[in-house]
Amino acid sequence: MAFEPVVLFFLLGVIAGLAKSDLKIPTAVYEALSVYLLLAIGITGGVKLAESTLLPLILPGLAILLVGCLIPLICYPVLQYFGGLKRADSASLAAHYGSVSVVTFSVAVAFLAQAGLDYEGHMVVFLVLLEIPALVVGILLARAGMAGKTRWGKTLREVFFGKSIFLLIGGLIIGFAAGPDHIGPLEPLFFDLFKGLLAFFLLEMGLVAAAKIADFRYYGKFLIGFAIVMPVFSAVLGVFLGWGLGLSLGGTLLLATLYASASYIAAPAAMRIAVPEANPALSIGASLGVTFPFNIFVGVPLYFWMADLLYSMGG
Amino acid sequence: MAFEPVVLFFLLGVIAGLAKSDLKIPTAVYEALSVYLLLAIGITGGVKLAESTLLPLILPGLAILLVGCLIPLICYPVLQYFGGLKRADSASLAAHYGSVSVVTFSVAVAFLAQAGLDYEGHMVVFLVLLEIPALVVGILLARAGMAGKTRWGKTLREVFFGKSIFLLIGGLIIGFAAGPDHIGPLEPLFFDLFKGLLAFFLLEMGLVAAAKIADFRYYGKFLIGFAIVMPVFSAVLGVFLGWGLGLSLGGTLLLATLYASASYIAAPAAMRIAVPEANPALSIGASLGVTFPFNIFVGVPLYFWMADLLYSMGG
Amino acid sequence: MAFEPVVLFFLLGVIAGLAKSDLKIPTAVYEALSVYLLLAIGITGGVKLAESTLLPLILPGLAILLVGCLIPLICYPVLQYFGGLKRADSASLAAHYGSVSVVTFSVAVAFLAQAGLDYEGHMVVFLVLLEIPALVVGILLARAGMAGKTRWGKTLREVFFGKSIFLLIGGLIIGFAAGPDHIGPLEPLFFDLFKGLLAFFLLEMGLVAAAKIADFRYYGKFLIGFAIVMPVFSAVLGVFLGWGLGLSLGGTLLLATLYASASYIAAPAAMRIAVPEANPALSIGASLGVTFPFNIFVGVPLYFWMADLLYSMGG
Amino acid sequence: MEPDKYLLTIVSESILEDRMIDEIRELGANGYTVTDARGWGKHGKRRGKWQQDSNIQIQVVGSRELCEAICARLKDQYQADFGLLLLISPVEVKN
Amino acid sequence: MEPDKYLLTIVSESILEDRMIDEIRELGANGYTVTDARGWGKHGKRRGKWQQDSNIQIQVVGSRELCEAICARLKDQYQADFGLLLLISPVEVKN
Amino acid sequence: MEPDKYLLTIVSESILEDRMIDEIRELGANGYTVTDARGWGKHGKRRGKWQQDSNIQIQVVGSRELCEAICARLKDQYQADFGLLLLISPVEVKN
Ligand SMILES: Nc1ncnc2c1ncn2[C@@H]1O[C@H](COP(=O)(O)O)[C@@H](O)[C@H]1O
Ligand SMILES: Nc1ncnc2c1ncn2[C@@H]1O[C@H](COP(=O)(O)O)[C@@H](O)[C@H]1O
Ligand SMILES: Nc1ncnc2c1ncn2[C@@H]1O[C@H](COP(=O)(O)O)[C@@H](O)[C@H]1O
Ligand code: NA
Ligand code: NA
Ligand code: NA
Repeated sequence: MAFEPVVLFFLLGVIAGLAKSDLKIPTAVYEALSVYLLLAIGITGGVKLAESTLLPLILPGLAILLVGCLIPLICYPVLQYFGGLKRADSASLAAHYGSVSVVTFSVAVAFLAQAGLDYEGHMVVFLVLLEIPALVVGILLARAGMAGKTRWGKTLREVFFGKSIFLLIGGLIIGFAAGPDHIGPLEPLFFDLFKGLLAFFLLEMGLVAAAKIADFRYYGKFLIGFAIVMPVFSAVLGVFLGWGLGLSLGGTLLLATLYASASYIAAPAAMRIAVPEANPALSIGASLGVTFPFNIFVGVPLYFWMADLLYSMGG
Repeated sequence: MAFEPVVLFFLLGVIAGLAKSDLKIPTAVYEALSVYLLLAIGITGGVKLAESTLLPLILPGLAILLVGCLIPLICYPVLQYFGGLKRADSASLAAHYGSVSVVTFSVAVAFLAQAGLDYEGHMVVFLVLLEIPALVVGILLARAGMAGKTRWGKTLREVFFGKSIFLLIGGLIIGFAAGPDHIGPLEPLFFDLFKGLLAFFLLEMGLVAAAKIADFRYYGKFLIGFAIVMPVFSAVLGVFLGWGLGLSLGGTLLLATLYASASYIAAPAAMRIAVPEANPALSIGASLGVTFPFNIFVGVPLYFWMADLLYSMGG
Repeated sequence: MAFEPVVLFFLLGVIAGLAKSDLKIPTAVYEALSVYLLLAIGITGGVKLAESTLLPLILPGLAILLVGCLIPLICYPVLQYFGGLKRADSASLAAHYGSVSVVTFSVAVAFLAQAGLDYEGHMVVFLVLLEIPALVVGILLARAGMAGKTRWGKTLREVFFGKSIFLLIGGLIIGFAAGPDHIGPLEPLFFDLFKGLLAFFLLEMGLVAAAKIADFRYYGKFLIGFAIVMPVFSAVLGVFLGWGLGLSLGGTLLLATLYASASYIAAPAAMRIAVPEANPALSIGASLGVTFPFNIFVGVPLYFWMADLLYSMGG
Repeated sequence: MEPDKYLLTIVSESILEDRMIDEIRELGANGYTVTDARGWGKHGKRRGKWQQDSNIQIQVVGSRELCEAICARLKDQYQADFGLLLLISPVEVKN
Repeated sequence: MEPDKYLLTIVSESILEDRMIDEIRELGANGYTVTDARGWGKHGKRRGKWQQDSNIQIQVVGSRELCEAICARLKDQYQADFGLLLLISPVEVKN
Repeated sequence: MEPDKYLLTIVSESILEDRMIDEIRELGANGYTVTDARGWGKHGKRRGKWQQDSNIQIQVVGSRELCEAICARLKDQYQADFGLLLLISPVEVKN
């Protein structure tokens, strides 16, 4: 199985954070790197898109989106009835787990590169598309049956012009417009350095996540269980769907990872505006403190193993 | 005609800024990238200089400087008599338009690379030289006939040790000292990544410029017209002078772009110290909000077309 | 002799600082680059280690450490009796000069690359190991015969989880774990850009050091003399030891440089916690304002010349 | 040297910067100053590592009424769901 | 709108941030706000260029006793060896 | 615990930092603290995106006379052409 050294940087960051090391990565660098990663993922996808035909993607795309909307709808009742969480918190968590994590996706892409497997370029388009419906579903769940003070205008602007979606779409368009012919001079920054800068970013994420991991006993057993079981469940959906749609093995891993990952950039920002009464510590704690580390250390290899099994059995 | 994807990053930044996206590029990164660009331009020029002979450059250099001093002297009366601007503001704007923009120059360099054309290395020397006389002329214009409280000492230090000039000259010297033989290990950072980091910087500039572009209606028709017509006029001077001096087509494009571009780093800093009574919003608004976007989207291709025309006719 | 252009960036920074240029490299970038350099040095060493056998290194390693402990023990009485410094200040300075400077080491590595010479990968391990004993010796010297209020717990955590040691060890482990087989995708960032980013970092260090260099007259003749003579003395020890242990010429230069260099990241942080009554201006002034510039401009070439002489005579 | 000016200091979450500033201007302030901060309070630790986890400190100098009006508005809008601290103290404006 | 609250402002060296905050919480504060700063005083110029050379400003709002207790503790612990400035002024807390 | 100290708070443009500090030291202050800021006032919005567009906040603790002298000097030198806010309030210095 492919061993991917970038995850070790996350571990290093977590250890530094837990040991209260004076290691600090300045906020400015953290933010610049997140802009970089979003742009680089978008551009890579755009260049790949420029080489493929879009029309045959519409039907499978719809199926992928549909399952993407299903996930928060499954999360919500589970959280509210089994976990006993408040309506707003359940809805916010559902949105986080329905939405996706760009860095988890990047780790899966790095994993595929290490394993020498290719994937469909339009997976990045789904990365973008999957961010949105889950947030909308989450907001609707929180607001259903309430005095309608939802700030839809602000919220939708927050979503579409929030930096995640905005940079992914912007990168996609630039990559698509430049195409393989004109992208050359941008390659050293956006392609060659991708792995290294992802490693650096994971170091920072480890430092940030350490605080959440340390708070972990306060989350309660239910939430921790949810933050581990739900991703695996979603990944199973993704593996079967990807296989059913005839994606490549690499593409199926990415789809499973998208479903399994939980947002900790776009969703928190959108939920804080749209559902301010939800407690942000809960959802960021679960997604960044439990699900993210689980996914990069255990999840991605596990989902790959599941997909590989299905592909070798199912032909 | 060559299509240069880096300008799309500027557009992305402007859109994000106008849409009030939460996309922010931290100040620290903005400043580090501007240091990088200045150094990289200087080093590139220095390495090219190390391969050429300097003596035959003195006469054409003088001609180029002379025209460079002429531009603010033309701007000033236009601004004062036709635009009805105050003395200090006219002088400050004249200094901005006489001075040059390193990022506009960089976009033109990227444009040439995309088009596969070479240029004279010593153009970077002119980039440095042209920053200075326009600032001095601007200050003299502002101070002429006034109680002589000009802080020449402070101002000249501000100009020569201001980061633009200082880094360009420093880079030139380092590049010249290292020469093609020793520059090798610095190439991955200063050459290979140049385009990518310029793209990143343009994204940030778009965010900054968005605010100036939004204020645009307050500038008045005259100033907007000036910020578009003046660059084209200066570029025409540059095209003819470059052609007359026997520069290559690429060199002529760069000269035209230098004349056409307006400073928004060196000049604002120097003018704020030397002519504090000038309103900085006016000159930064015109140079960053109007002239810069005009130059990178319309100007550079236009000046190239003009130069190409002249060379194919006259050449 | 090899000419290494990166040191010119330091000079540029010093000039900018002394001339009060408005050139500023944001703190955030300075800190991110120092994290990068520490990681990159660690990873490079780790990859080299993965290719060598460790067992035969134990005995020479012990010898190198022993001499490393000797250096602060020599510094301390010299500073206290000849320099007339207070106990705490003598101990703190001894710790700084016994410890090592990663950037000086990096400049020596760059120097070797320029000269086309190889070195033993495990030198990086010594870089890590040598940081520690000098700090411990320094603290013991400061505390000997005092009411034992040493915060050993805090201090040791400060040392081991202080960012220098922590990142070097972390990088070593990651590089070792990845080995030459899996390091490929990280190479563009951690290997190819090393020289360029070191140059950038040296520019910043020049700006920081300028302030210390300007304070230089306040240090007194003794301290300045110490800050120049002590490194040369330590380097002589290193040259003979390296030669005695049968290191390559490159390895011996690195060992001499390690001994000669004085810490200005790890030691100041550790001493401020463990020996707060020592005046930090004194030790940072000497190590950053005098020894560091001396080492990179004069020391490294001098130590190389000494080593080369010994090897050509003795070898 | 106007008499009876007050300094209102607001500490709250960074994501609210634009919204709060709009409200402050709406209520008639003729200036404000913002600095980045981090902290801890009833809503937990805010480490300042990223925008979601950072505070800002907004200072407004104005009349007693203005400061009270801003406090009332911000309290009503944000107190329930966001970290918020509102302080008033008298100052002399010297220009 | 509690009466008799005070604002304690501490300016000291960045490396002391974690330690001071532990002590402030220990003494019973129910919140604090930190901003990055640079400056100059009896201990020389602190340019804010790197952590060793930077200051922080910690603000705590609380009762007179709390502020005095924090001052006493910090003065005792750090005054001798570190840069330190301690200021107290009255404030009205509006939420 | 000296009596009758005042805190002078200056908000102005970042490019003036070095100049103002020279003048503050010249007038006899024995310390100052600087933080980065952004803001809006009579001279328009200063977004803090780059040095040209940023503010600084300088704080000086000293006697009434010192604070007044600094205010007078800065007002005379910079009020006409630069963004400037000058505030004075009493503080207790506890160390
Ligand atoms: N007692 C206090 N002293 C100083 N700052 C405080 C205090 N309480 C709260 N804050 C600041 O106000 C922010 C929000 O407060 P809270 O709503 O209590 O979480 C905190 O993150 C702190 O930065
Ligand atoms: N008179 C003062 N006014 C404002 N800030 C001061 C003053 N004295 C000291 N400081 C701040 O407190 C820090 C430590 O002070 P000191 O212990 O005097 O070096 C300095 O670096 C300044 O940031
Ligand atoms: N009323 C106010 N309250 C708080 N800060 C202000 C106020 N007026 C001005 N400022 C600050 O002082 C700077 C310069 O003010 P001005 O000269 O009015 O442009 C502004 O950019 C603000 O940061
Ligand atoms: Na998901
Ligand atoms: Na020009
Ligand atoms: Na040493």
